[in-house]
Amino acid sequence: MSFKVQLEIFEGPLDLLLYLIKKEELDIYHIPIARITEQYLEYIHIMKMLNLDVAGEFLVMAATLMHIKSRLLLPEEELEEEELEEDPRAELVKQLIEYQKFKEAAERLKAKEIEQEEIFTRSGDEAAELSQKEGFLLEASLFDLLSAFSNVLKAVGEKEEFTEIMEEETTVKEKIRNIMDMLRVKASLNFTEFFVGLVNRVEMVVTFLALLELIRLKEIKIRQARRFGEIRVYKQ
Amino acid sequence: MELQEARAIIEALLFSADKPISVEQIKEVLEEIDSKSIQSLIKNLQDEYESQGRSFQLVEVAGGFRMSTRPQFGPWLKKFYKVRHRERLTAASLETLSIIAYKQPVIRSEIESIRGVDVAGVLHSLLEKRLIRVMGRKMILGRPLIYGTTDEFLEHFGLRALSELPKMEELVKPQINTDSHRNTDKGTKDDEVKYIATDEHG
Amino acid sequence: MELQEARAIIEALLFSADKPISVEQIKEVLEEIDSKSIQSLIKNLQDEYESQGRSFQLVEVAGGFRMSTRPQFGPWLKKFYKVRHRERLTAASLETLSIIAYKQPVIRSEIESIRGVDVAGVLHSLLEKRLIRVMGRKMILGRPLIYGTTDEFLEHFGLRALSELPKMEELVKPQINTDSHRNTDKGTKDDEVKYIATDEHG
Repeated sequence: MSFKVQLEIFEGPLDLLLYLIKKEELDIYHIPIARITEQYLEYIHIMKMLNLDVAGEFLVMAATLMHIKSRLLLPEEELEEEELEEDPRAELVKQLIEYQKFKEAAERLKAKEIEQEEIFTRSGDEAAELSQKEGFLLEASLFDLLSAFSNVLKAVGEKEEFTEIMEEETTVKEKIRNIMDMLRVKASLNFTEFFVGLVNRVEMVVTFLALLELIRLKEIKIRQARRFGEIRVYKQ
Repeated sequence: MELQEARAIIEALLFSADKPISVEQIKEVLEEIDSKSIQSLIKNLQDEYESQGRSFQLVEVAGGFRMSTRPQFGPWLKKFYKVRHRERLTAASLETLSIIAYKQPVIRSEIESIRGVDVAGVLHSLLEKRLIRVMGRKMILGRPLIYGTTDEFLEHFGLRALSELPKMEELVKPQINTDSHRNTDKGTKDDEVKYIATDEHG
Repeated sequence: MELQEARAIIEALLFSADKPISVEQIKEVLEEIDSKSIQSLIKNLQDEYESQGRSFQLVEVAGGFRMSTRPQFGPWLKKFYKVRHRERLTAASLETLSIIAYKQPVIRSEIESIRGVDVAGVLHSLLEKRLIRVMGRKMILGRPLIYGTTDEFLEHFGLRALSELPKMEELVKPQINTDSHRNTDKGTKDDEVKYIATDEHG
């Protein structure tokens, strides 16, 4: 596909793992590696399919997961003594827990930041700055979007191969216009509503890319009422 | 100089500044008044604004004192300035900031090993926003830059000092999702390996 | 909304802004409170700051109200900010400004005919400082720009409105002299060149 969405992927592989752990309600200390690896790869697959810039770190983590999986599946007699003692997942779990702490710290900081928004000092500059900058908030994560998109795709059914038969550039542009038209009629729509009536997978991909592009352009914003809930698309 | 006069000057200083002013800075202006008196005069002003129900308050932040409106007027002020909210930091920035705040002095590779992604772009934008600063170079191979947070960081989040950050131990342990935790908690390691096997072949 | 609450919101608005806020602007935020009540609440705050001996005051300026420190704290604030005085306007700027203030709407050649010198540079710097603004073009040959003063001009000099400028008649003679104006107004370009010449060599 020639059209490349320049959306920055802020989230990394650790975010994706934590996301999956939470979504699947897993115990971080006892991660079912095979299951999580499978899901992890599925997300990578979707990202690649969408031609998103999948950072190298995602692939490194995929390799790590597969390595852990293979070691867990090895019969005990084939393992070295020190390998027996340590759970092959231990290192990853440690990293995830460490990272999760900082994510939590970040959440606390965010709460503080929002608190501060209610407070004004005697600074005209700030007031001027305020009226110019309308902060943008990606309130649902990229993984939430990918997850929703993956559900949409699954709903259509069979794993039909993607064909590169269209001039995406114009099509994405058309889709963008389409989406904005829809949002002119109604100020907000559920994520899935943009895919209603689409049977062609390629068209669905293009629609998704158009949504990503609109997020990047700050024309639309996405929100979730609750974690892992339905995604709603709003006109900015 | 009488304390009453000193108090008025302190009020004028705090009123005119849009950055927090420290007791030391006030002392430099007032000279003959000792720090302890300055502190108690500030406290006195704080109490007065409180008891008089003034719309502004005097808050200790980033090692100094700053006058600001009370939070309950936020909605009205936003209406006046026609803004919904200030530019908020992205999740990536917040995470990187937390790591720097807790681990400082810290180098880029340490941050990256925790976040698991490249943070060059985020560091750049945090430096631009003056929320972090370069503290020097680490005397190891490659002489990497050392990062730390700034007073603006404290101000942005309304913190008096770094010690006001929640203790690492206080941060919620693994999951935020306690229900799910209970479910899987009972499982032993053996169970899971089995589970993996079934999962694989099922 | 109770008046007490409205008063607190007005205080928060005035406190947070460093530009004068007009009654109309406040009304836009408070909606249900009428202008007259707003005015009396402001008066009420003014009196309160006065009677409590606050270091700041609420002053009507440039068609609005602005909180500022009282003048007697100037020396302390200058000591704190380590400045002797704000950037003062040059004599040339002040003269040009006065001419614009009294004669507005006014075009460059009129100013030059009064001051007897080229004012292009001064006009440029006054525009940059936002003390004057371009009001349009005069429909005469060359379609010259028309200048006038701004709200910032009023603020800079602490004036409520242009009507607060001293009356022309009150002004001590020579200085921003109306006579000279009358002279040059009628004067041809040649007269002016002569004038400049005298000035140059005198």
